[in-house]
Amino acid sequence: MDGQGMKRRDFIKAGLLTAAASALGPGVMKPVGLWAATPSIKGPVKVGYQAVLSGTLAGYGEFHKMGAVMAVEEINAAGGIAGQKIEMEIRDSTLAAPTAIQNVRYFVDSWGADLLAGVDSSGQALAVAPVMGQLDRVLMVTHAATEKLTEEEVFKKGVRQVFRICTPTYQDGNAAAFVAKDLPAMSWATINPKYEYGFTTWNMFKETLGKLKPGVQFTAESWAPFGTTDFRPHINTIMDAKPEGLYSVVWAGELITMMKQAKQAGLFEKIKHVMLPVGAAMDVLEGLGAEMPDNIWISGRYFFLYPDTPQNKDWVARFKKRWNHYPAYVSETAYSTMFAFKKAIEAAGSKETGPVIKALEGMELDGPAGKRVFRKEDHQAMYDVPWGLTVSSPNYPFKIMGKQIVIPAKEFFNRPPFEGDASKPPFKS
Amino acid sequence: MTAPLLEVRDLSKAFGNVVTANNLNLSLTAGVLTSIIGPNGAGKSTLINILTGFIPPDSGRIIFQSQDITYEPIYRRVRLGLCRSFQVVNVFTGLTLFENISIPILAAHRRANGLFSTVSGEKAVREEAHRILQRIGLQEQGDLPASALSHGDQRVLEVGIALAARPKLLFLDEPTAGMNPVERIKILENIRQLSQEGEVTFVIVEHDMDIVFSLSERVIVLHRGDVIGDGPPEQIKADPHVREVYLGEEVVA
Amino acid sequence: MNRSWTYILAALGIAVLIGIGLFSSRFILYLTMRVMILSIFAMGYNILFGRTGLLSFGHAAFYATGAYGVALCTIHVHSHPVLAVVAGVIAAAVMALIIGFFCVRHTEIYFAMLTLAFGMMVFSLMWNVRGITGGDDGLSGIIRAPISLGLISIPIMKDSQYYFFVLMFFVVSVLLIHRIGRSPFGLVLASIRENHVRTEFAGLPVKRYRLAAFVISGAFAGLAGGLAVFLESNVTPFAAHWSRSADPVLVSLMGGLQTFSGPLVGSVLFVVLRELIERFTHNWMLWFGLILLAIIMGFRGGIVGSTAALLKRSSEQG
Amino acid sequence: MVQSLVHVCLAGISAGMFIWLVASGLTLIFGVLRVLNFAHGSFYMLGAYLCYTFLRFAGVDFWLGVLLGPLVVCVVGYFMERFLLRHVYPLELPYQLLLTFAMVLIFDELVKMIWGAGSIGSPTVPGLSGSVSIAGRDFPVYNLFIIAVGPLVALGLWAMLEKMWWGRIIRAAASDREMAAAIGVKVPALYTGVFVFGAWLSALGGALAVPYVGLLTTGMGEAIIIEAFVVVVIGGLGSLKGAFLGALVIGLLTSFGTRFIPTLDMFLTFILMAAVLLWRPQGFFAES
Repeated sequence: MDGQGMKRRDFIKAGLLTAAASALGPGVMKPVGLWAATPSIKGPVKVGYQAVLSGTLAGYGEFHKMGAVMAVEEINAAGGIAGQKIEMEIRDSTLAAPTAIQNVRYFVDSWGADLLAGVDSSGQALAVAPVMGQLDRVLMVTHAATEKLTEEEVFKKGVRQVFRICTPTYQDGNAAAFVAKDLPAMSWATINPKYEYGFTTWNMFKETLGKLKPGVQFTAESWAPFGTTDFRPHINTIMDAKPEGLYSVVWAGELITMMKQAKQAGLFEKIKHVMLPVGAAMDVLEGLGAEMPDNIWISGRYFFLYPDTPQNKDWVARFKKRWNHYPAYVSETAYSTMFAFKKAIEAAGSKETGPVIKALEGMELDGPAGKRVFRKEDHQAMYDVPWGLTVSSPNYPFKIMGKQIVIPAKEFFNRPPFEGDASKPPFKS
Repeated sequence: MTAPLLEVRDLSKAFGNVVTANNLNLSLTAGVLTSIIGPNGAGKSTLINILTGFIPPDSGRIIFQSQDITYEPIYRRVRLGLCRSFQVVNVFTGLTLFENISIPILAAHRRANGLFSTVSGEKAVREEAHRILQRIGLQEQGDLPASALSHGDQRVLEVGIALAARPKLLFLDEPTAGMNPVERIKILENIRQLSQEGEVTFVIVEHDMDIVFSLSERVIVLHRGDVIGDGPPEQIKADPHVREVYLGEEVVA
Repeated sequence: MNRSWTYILAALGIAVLIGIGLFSSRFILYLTMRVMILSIFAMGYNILFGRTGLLSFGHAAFYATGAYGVALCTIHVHSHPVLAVVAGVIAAAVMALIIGFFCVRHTEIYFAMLTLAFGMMVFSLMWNVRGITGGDDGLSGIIRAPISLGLISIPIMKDSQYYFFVLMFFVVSVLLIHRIGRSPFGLVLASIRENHVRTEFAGLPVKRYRLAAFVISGAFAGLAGGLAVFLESNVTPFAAHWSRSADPVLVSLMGGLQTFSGPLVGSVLFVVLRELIERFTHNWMLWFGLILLAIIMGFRGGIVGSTAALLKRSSEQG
Repeated sequence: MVQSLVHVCLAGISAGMFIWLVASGLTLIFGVLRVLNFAHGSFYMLGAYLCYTFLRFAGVDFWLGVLLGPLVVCVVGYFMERFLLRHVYPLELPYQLLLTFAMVLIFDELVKMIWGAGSIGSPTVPGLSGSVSIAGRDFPVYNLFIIAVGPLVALGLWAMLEKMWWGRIIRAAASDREMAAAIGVKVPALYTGVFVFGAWLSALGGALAVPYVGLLTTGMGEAIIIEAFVVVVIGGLGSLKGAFLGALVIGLLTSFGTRFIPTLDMFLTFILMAAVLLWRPQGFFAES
């Protein structure tokens, strides 16, 4: 339970493992691959990671940490990146933009980071992006979802240093619309966060669903400010409007609260189709436990039961063993980030920013979440995350994603040049 | 000497059922050292508070030097020359004596708004502050904080601050309360002298009848918001009505 | 302190700051800029807090107004940085004038609560007027254009260049605030803190002086916010949140309320301590809280005040 | 429409009564000690976490948890007053605020270290977990319970302050502490007592919040403290009656605001707060 103590111990353990590996000598751990021929990487690969570790969302930071630490341990135990160990430092990003900026500046200018990762809030991601251009280091965003980051900062303004490994708002807005078009609901309402994330996703959902299913109506909107603990007034607004479907990207603790209060008000008996784009987050599923109703549409940036591959199953098992937890989506994105760095550096034969960017652009990465491709134009990782219906399972003390629908990322991710209708789904081809 | 310095017309003030000024009519003449007396709760302090703008009256008019000041804010009355001291010590304890005195002088010279000039650069203000400190006998302590003074000296300073505002009419609310005899003599001597110089007209609220009758040229007696006596000290001493409600109880000796 | 010593210390301080600007690493530059910006905020704030004795919980509103002023001016009007900073300061001062007009009617806790309420209104406004402020995403990518002075133009794009831009405003602010402290106006503010009734009876309109102090401190807050926008190249509504208003309070109290250099020292402590604590623990709030406690319980006059008292005592004994 | 109005009202009243639980302790402490306690939200948070812990790990009944959790917080409150706060009473207002602010940081971090950073979904209360249909829409029984508890606490406080001898002492000390000391009241002990009692009220609010909010998070204290400040201010800084009505007004305002003028949300609350401070600083409901 003590986050700090846990972390320190783990680093010691990781150190012992790698020490043991190197003690076996070069005869056993023989370097292979591209980097063996060109050992142009000097010194350890230093990764600066920041996530929110204080305040109401601190739990997300812990999940980030688990994934990142585990990846570092595994990579170092297996010989590191191009023979060099990863060194990682984690800092509290809070939710304030100036803190995020100070962190990246500290990582690069003081600590000497080669690569950066993390960032939870969209505001922070947008604030940090221009700084990354100035500092000239690669930043892999593992949680912030705003499409503006990749569409505007990377694609339009040309901040090539920024990449994103998690799904953006397309998953929450566009993909939800693809699922909703096949549901028998003709009127939709929302309780969404009263900030950009809430506004954009709802607009995206409305726009895309409107195109996919002409005649569908959007009857009510209720905007919940950040930090809402009492959703009853919002629930009243929605129930007064009597929609057939409810859409909500309220997330984390607030989603737990909202679901409980909606259940008390009998909302799920009146509204049959409920879509929660970030409902498949582990903190939400575990926090709600049996109180999560069945047959709610949920999704996320990754769900630990998808894809049904040996690689994913093995990882989830290792993760469970290591942390006594199922991996949250930020754990997966943090974990895969380290492997993306590894693959890119080894391909580039360098940890310099320029070559690493080149290597990352268009790179394929196999991770627990399946195959990702970093789209060259906007540096957005393309990968599939399912939408599914909640269902009880004897194997888990919480509801899981039952019936799953996978909409391929290329069908609903906005496309370059991110202008006009042609850039938005549905696409002809 | 034609128009009175201060004129009060039909002034009324009540707090709930307690009437502290009941259709008061008064006029104060320049140069006449006046005392206001009355038993506790007679409305002396309230009257000063109303006249100096601390409390608004319920009705009535206050005319100072032919100018209606009934609804003027405090600072503007002070600038016109209507000033007061307080019953309890009311100085700037954290500031030096020199600064204490400088503040009303800066106000009087209209030099208090300077953002980028320095206080020490205001030569005229500095000189005047030193003159007043000398006058009240505290020039030696000019650079000490007021909190370092004895209680009596703080009262003296209080009067000094009031004087520094260049008043034409100065209300002193129990100026000698809490002073030892030496300090008392010093302050009274000061008042007498200043009054004789004629620049400041004093109105004193006092309990000590020795002071009242030895110092003042005119005595006003208040009782429950009414003026029940007004005249030279001898006349007041002799007034049977005043003796009955007031003097009878206290100045038997 | 002796006057010549003050000059020597000030000269030394400026020399050190110039030295940092010329020779130190980019991160030290950045931190020093943060310290200077926070100092401007806190020293300006202290005109109201330490000097006039009014505890405001809403100064983040002016910080943010200055910040948005600079950002909007750069984006929509003209990218000249000096012009933008001036626009930001004016915007903050006007905002302070409007809010101050209502707030100076009260003192103490009522004043504090009133400023809190108005500050949060501004926060809410900035959050909700998305078309102008960009909502919670804020405005980002604000570019530092070169300062054009007719024929020549001075670039401030790099941190090492922008540093001197900040340093210039910092030195000017310190001088101005120092000067205000010794001015008749400053003395009147101190007299209001000591005894506002007496001040009124000294012939001075207390509320008007309070309002003036409020506006001046608000303008400095706006300057700080504006400089921060160029440093971070973005602004979000969180800049107006009440928790940001707590920063200058903490800084002033840490350094020492009634001393001129208190907020300066407090700013250094605030930024450097936080940075150092974060290097060895993720539980920085715990340590920061404990240090605050130690300062309140052990150094009641703030670091500067207590040290000065200590020096004085030891010199008297010695 | 009737259904809608009824439920908007109900939501507002239960929210108001809920805030009242927290604001009552804050008001009491301010009224007597003249200290605005930022850490009051931390007591609320501690009350919630402790109650949850008793429920979850000691396996006690919810009601026992509601009893025990706040009692532990009383001990915390005792130490805070006795060894920290007492030393800053002679200092100015900002120092008191700063001290309680420092405590907020410390408590937040301690909670994170003890219970972990993640938010915890809380269990339901047996017996009060269902809903009843009011005007054709379900309303949780637990909220009805909160609506009942609010006035009960108010009544208890009123009885204590008006009818009991030590209540009268508290009132005497609130109006004039020198006078109280002069007539032989042990003011320091009284202060400790009031502070501990205020802490208990806040922790009780926290314990009852466990099923009400349905979630425990570090930082839950900050979310509620500003709202409680607003209530205390609207009530007239130190008036319990005012705070009670103020809480009701804020609850209803938020509920109606969300339903009918959603763009304004917290803007409304702070406008009301400023208006009260400007025109009726003695409190919205004070007889002038």
